[in-house]
Amino acid sequence: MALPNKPLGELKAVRDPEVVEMEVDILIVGGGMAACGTAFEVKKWASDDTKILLVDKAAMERSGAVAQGLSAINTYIGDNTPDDYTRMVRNDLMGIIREDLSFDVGRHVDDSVHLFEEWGLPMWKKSADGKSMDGKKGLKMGLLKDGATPVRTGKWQIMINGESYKRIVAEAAKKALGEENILERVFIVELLNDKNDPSKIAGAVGFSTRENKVYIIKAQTMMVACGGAVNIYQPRSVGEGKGRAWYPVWNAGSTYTMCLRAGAQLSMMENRFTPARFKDGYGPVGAWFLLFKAHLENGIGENYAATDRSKEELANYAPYGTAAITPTCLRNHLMLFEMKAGRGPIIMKTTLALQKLGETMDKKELKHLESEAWEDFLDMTCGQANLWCATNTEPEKKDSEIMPTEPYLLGSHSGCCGLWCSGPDEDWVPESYKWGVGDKVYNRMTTVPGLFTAGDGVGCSGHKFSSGSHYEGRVAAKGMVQYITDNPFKPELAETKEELVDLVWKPVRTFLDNCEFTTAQNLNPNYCKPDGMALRLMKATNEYGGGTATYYQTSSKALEILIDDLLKMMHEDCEKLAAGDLHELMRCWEIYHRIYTVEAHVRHIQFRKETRYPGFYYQADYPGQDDEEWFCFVNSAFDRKTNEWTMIKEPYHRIIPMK
Amino acid sequence: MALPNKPLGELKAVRDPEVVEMEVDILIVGGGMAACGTAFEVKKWASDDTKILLVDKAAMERSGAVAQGLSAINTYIGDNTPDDYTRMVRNDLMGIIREDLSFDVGRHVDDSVHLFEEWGLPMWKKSADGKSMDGKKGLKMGLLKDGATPVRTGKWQIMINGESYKRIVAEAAKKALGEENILERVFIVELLNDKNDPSKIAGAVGFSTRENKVYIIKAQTMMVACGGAVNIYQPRSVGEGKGRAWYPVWNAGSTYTMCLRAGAQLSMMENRFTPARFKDGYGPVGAWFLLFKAHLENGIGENYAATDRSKEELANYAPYGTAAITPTCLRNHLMLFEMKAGRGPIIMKTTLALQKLGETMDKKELKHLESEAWEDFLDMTCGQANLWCATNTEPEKKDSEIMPTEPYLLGSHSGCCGLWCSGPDEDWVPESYKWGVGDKVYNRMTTVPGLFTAGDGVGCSGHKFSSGSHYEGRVAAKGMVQYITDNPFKPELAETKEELVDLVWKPVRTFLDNCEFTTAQNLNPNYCKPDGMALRLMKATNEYGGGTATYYQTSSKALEILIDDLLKMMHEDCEKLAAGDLHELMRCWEIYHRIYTVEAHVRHIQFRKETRYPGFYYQADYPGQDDEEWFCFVNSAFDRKTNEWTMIKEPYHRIIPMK
Amino acid sequence: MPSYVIAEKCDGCKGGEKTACMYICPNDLMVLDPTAMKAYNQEPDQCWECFSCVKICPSQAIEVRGYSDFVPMGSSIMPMMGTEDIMWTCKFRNGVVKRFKFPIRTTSEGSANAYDDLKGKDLSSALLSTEEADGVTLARPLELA
Amino acid sequence: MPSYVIAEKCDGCKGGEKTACMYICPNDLMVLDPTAMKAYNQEPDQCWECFSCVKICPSQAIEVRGYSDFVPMGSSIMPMMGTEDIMWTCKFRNGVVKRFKFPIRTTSEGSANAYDDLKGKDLSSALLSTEEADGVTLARPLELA
Ligand SMILES: Cc1cc2c(cc1C)N(S(=O)(=O)O)[C@@H]1C(=O)NC(=O)N=C1N2C[C@H](O)[C@H](O)[C@H](O)COP(=O)(O)OP(=O)(O)OC[C@H]1O[C@@H](n2cnc3c(N)ncnc32)[C@H](O)[C@@H]1O
Ligand SMILES: Cc1cc2c(cc1C)N(S(=O)(=O)O)[C@@H]1C(=O)NC(=O)N=C1N2C[C@H](O)[C@H](O)[C@H](O)COP(=O)(O)OP(=O)(O)OC[C@H]1O[C@@H](n2cnc3c(N)ncnc32)[C@H](O)[C@@H]1O
Ligand SMILES: Nc1ncnc2c1ncn2[C@@H]1O[C@H](COP(=O)(O)O)[C@@H](O)[C@H]1O
Ligand SMILES: Nc1ncnc2c1ncn2[C@@H]1O[C@H](COP(=O)(O)O)[C@@H](O)[C@H]1O
Ligand SMILES: Nc1ncnc2c1ncn2[C@@H]1O[C@H](COP(=O)(O)O)[C@@H](O)[C@H]1O
Ligand code: SF4
Ligand code: SF4
Ligand code: SF4
Ligand code: SF4
Ligand code: NA
Repeated sequence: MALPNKPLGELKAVRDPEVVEMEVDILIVGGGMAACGTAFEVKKWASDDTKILLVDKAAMERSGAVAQGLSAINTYIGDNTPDDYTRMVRNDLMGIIREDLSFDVGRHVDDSVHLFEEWGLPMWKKSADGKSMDGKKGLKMGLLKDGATPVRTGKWQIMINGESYKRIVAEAAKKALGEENILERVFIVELLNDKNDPSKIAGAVGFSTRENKVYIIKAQTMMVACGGAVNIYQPRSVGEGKGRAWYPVWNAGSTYTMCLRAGAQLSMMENRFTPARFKDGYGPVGAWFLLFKAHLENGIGENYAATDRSKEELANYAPYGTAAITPTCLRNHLMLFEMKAGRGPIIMKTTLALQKLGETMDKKELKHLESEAWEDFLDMTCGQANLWCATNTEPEKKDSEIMPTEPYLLGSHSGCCGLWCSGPDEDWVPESYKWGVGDKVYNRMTTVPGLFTAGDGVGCSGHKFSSGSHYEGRVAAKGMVQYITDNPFKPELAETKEELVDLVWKPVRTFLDNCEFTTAQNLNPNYCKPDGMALRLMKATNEYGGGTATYYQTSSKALEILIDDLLKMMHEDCEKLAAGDLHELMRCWEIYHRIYTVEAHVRHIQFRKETRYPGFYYQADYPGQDDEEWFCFVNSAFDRKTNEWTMIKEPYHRIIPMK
Repeated sequence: MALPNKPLGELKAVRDPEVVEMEVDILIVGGGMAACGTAFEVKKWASDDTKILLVDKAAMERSGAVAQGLSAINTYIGDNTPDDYTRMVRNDLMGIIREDLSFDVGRHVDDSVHLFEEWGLPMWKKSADGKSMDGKKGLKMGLLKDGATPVRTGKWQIMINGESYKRIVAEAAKKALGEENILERVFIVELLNDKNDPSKIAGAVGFSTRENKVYIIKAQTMMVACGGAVNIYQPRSVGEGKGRAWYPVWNAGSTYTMCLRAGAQLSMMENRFTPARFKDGYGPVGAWFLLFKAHLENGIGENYAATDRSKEELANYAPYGTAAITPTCLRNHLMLFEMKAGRGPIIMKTTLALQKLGETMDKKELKHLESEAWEDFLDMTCGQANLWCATNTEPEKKDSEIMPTEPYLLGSHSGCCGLWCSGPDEDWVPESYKWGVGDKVYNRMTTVPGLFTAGDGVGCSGHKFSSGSHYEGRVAAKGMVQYITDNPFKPELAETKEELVDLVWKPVRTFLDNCEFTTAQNLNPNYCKPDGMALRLMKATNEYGGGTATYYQTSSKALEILIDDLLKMMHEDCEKLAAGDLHELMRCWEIYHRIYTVEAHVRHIQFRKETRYPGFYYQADYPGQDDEEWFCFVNSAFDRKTNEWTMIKEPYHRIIPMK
Repeated sequence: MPSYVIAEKCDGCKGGEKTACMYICPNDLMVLDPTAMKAYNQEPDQCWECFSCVKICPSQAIEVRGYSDFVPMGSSIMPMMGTEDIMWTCKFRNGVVKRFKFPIRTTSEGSANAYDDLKGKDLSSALLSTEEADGVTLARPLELA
Repeated sequence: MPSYVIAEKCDGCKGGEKTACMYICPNDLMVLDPTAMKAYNQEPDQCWECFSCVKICPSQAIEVRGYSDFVPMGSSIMPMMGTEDIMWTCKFRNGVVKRFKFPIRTTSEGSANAYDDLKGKDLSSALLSTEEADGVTLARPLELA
């Protein structure tokens, strides 16, 4: 249900918005891969009279990380075992994951992949003679569900023609939930606890980016899956190009901040994902490493990863560093070592890779190979394809530079920050990993009763990717229905309608109260605009929080300045954020969400006195891993009444044996 | 003669500008410290019928580096000798300077300082009992010229109350030259050679930033002193704050680019100045080190410069590193060493310094001390004072962070890039250091007959500062009069009026031809705006040219990419620069000037196969100094007809013995 | 590589209640100037170059140009959406042109099976609705640590 | 810390031929909106916070606020120019106020001696005009290498 589309620059924010009060049983916040899973699954379990609402800040057809498509599904178990999947995730994340959550993804994820194929997502297949067939031609090999063989890149990834991946998944989600139960272009600002039992979730407040309207929504239970956090560290392009991040710029840490402020515990927020990507265009590297078998060279032409010095360095991080597949962070670490020594730039030898693959191919196959190389980007990082065009780069003729990006916070890709969530209700899941209400267990419920999350929201269990996120949304749907079935209640809010409008609308009123004081609306001593605050945050993190400025190194002293000084003042100055229109109001709330998310991140780094992820970040005062002290989770909680943070060590339980 | 002041945003650029053709004998381009020296001096030597014109892109009263004032005159010889001054400059610049030029500054500079005082610049004095008196109270001690004692900070610097420094110097300059001989708000774009003898200078072309007017100015001789180059490397603040650089953002390398393109040789363009400054506010540190005797600590509270590891490191750069005063670049080098090791941030212990000074002071003296600390910034870097206020920093109570800035190119402060110029006509000056026409020698003439420069324009002789720049402008004035007296000729231009207008006005026409194609004037595939190009340049230099992104490290491979690839494409794309108004037209030409200046800089670094200035930049493939091969100047020339660069090794001649 | 709107081609989606580009942009960047009845990108430095607006515009009025701070000029990539395939035209700075066609969907638009009639049975089990319907047996760790 | 213009105070320099702020800005940032007859800073991210415009404005209509990307809010510094001195008022974020007064000039404006009547004599010498008039002897290196 898209709302009336009125131009923002024209439809200024007015002082007093319309207020819409709603009450539902189940609220779904977000419309990405995870939320689409929830939307698809929820009515299968809910009674017919259950009121369900999904709100997305954008249009589900193209919202979230998959807006431009994807060229692979990175998690498909197929002939592998969930056990091995869990081992892979564990090693990639330097030993510390919630094995229950990963195993749970592993045992369910293929069901979502099979649905995607049924809905129309083209999946590559192996022909009888072992050749790759694209998703259209491959159809004649039958469906994956029926035993057709996917085209594997690595052990876990399968190739797709995924330009319309999100459109397809959203179509099924919208149909299943019903358009009438969906509000697009509504941005949720804050989650609300129950008046009578403040430990419980009871509602959310937000506004429309199309109309001067505040939404106050009461709900018994809620799934919040607003993705990860991007544009929190200064990107390598700081002009127009700062819109070009690898992960979607529009995901602003809403998941983490909103759940945290509602009382939920975050976990492993010290983890970040600082992926190696094609420089500037941010094209993913997976297909190039795994499908095209390309290797990297440093600036003096060495295959540096194969040198003794690199091997010796990896040995310092055994057992992780010496595993068959080098963890993602350590791959970065080796790369950074070269760069710091002045042996950059790091070059992806696309030429050699394609040449080698081409040796056994005829002309038509070669043409197809070229097309695959382009599709990898055109299906998910169009801008990289244009950068190739702009620099006259035909990958078979000219190599490309690779570089670690600015850090992102996410829980579904190769990072694992997020909410501390219950695992499934199984006997093999340790007690401290599962909870609910009373003796009931609700899978993917956060530590706040009734508040669920999925995808990038669930911590300690990376490598779920698009398919795993969809699964998690689905299982959370079932959990929510269980929760309201077991614990029905009438949600009430502690805040009055006026208080909530005052909260949401404050930046608009600050603007209107002051904008006439100066002759230029962006230059005013009485308020700050969100774009300036966004740059202020990114400068602070870049310089003190282990951004690219320092090759990802931070220190106790730098963290102290960042947290006690810079972030503190940012929080204070956020009181003076100003919004002249509804789009800018969204930007105000996004930067507010980003600041809390960043604070959680750097407080976790500060608390964990080791460097668990060399290559993702370095804590100069505590280099290397300290398994004695820190082989555990770090959780954090925040009290929005007192503004106090609590840091918690959570013990680790091994479920799947080492191999 | 200020021009009619019409608002730019309103007065759009039109397709066909008015053309003003002028012919003068002597043209002065720029209106800063050096040009003010020229303007003051030139009529003292020129015959009364000599036509002289000065053009400044801004208003002389506040144009150039001294717009907001200065709090010290960094070069005043007083009781010292020019010989020792030359030694100081030589050691600070790692051994390689034009000793003739430095000695020449040393023997003349005080005359300019004495004029400044006569004109009204307040100079601090020592009272009879050795106390500091500010420039008003100090008046009763008499004038420096008459033997009064200045307040020295270091050996060479004297304290002033310099808020109106530039206004005072410009007042004398304007009076001496006559307002009718001055065009303000005219930006010079390109210098022109003589039609009949293309080795000579013969004119310049520019435009008004106030009216749609192109200026074509013929001249027999010319002094170009448009300052150094700023905003060529990405600054540490990339949002609004990129306007806050230490050196003046409006100096765009016009001096270097215009003279280079007219055929003049540049020298020591590999040198850059990467000063340590108060972080973000860019407050200078000189007074804090020399007057207040503050020291630095690293992030773990060590006076790192006093550690054995620092001393050992300095010993690697003997004799420069082991001199009594550590060269500026090596002071940075030690600081960077701490930062890279994660022992940042570097803290200036203002608290301890003021406390110590305060130990022997009464209340009034203490109040005065505080006031001095603030004046240092309020007189030349106001924004730093505001940053103190914004962060509640009272320097006696709270320390401040120090950090090396982005690199600047300049020849008058603690850097020494610039034009290769003739020295004075003295028997102690080696033959290869002095030239003119025939057997005449014209001091500060470039290698192009008739083309002079001064201040930031003169290479190989840093540490001239404001006073030395003024002197150089004066001596160039005399040189120009000598030149036209000895070699009178009638300048003719090879280019037609139309060709010159086409050149200057191209960005306007590109804009008008294409701007209606899209719905937003800054988003157009057919042209680029200068602000985007400026960021493109700064990203390229930052990442490949030894900017802050890499702790100032570059490598042969990175330079190759920067020069052969990125800069080449920038030159090509500059053909599509577009300007919608006159202000933007200036920005187009500024970025054009910056790109050539940067190209010279990085080509010099590439050519010089050593790291002459650790702490300013590092060439990873050639660490440390190689005095065998590289104890020489590097010069470069460019041919604007063929677009070819030539790199030249120029032998070093010692004049002043080592001590 | 922010999106730009070609003035002549944009008809403001014929003045309809919603314009396609505003509807789709995941970052809320496209807006309509109601006087000119033409759309524009209101915040180019937040454009992810996701091409959603380009692909949806009924008038092919939207294209993208490289980010001004790192992309050399003169190239372009332009998609043409079909119901089953997407066609890309990639123009290099040096004039080389490459065309690619990729499948996007193997079923017709709107036909995704939402399993509207599927109702789960055992709310307390760990099975998803389709897994339950398929009679899937839940995996458990082969071996415990 | 770009300059901003207080709407109520700016009178566009009374509509004179030139406004003081446009006249002075070394970076050509201040412009006049002739409809409103008020000035504004057209390119805040190129403002060097040199305070030239602030100091010259006859209506005290210009102030500066910290750069949005690194300066915490709430402080200000404001100069007041006299003929001999400048007075600064520095307001801290936390409310502390400090005032400073510094001399700027020891002679009256316009009185700088341009030595209009001084004419150099020996064009071929290395002496400046005032050095020549003072009978200065040129230094040469005390010792040569
Ligand atoms: C950006 C990106 C992502 C991937 C990849 C390449 C690229 C370029 N690669 S590769 O690199 O390996 O190539 C992958 C790949 O090929 N294969 C794969 O399976 N996954 C990949 N991902 C990862 C997956 O995309 C990712 O794991 C999932 O999308 C995560 O799903 P989810 O957790 O649901 O997040 P989302 O971004 O899809 O959705 C977020 C939603 O929240 C909305 N939202 C946000 N804030 C809100 C607020 N305050 N109020 C209301 N709504 C509010 C958004 O609009 C959106 O609907
Ligand atoms: C910016 C700055 C500079 C200094 C300092 C602090 C700060 C914050 N410090 S401390 O750090 O040590 O504190 C100094 C100090 O205290 N003491 C000192 O003596 N010198 C210091 N400097 C150095 C001196 O200022 C410097 O040496 C001289 O000013 C150099 O003189 P000159 O070379 O003339 O440059 P200029 O910037 O003054 O003038 C340039 C002129 O060119 C004009 N212009 C530029 N391009 C043009 C074009 N294309 N067409 C026409 N005109 C075109 C400009 O408008 C200007 O008039
Ligand atoms: N060099 C590599 N070795 C092993 N797996 C990789 C490598 N690069 C990427 N991957 C995996 O490939 C998938 C896509 O990665 P990316 O393209 O980097 O997002 C993820 O599952 C990665 O973990
Ligand atoms: N190839 C490499 N990649 C990453 N780190 C390395 C590598 N080789 C050495 N190191 C680390 O770099 C530091 C300095 O090593 P070295 O250069 O051997 O003195 C030590 O901490 C090493 O462990
Ligand atoms: N630590 C220091 N030791 C010696 N001289 C310095 C030091 N810092 C600054 N200076 C000199 O002080 C003057 C002003 O320096 P700055 O404030 O850095 O521009 C210049 O002449 C510098 O060379
Ligand atoms: S979708 Fe296309 S035609 Fe419609 S308003 Fe946007 S640009 Fe114009
Ligand atoms: S390309 Fe994507 S992010 Fe950019 S305006 Fe279009 S829809 Fe929005
Ligand atoms: S100088 Fe002051 S009064 Fe005059 S136009 Fe500028 S801001 Fe307005
Ligand atoms: S403070 Fe300086 S740079 Fe900024 S607008 Fe005023 S005069 Fe211009
Ligand atoms: Na970017």
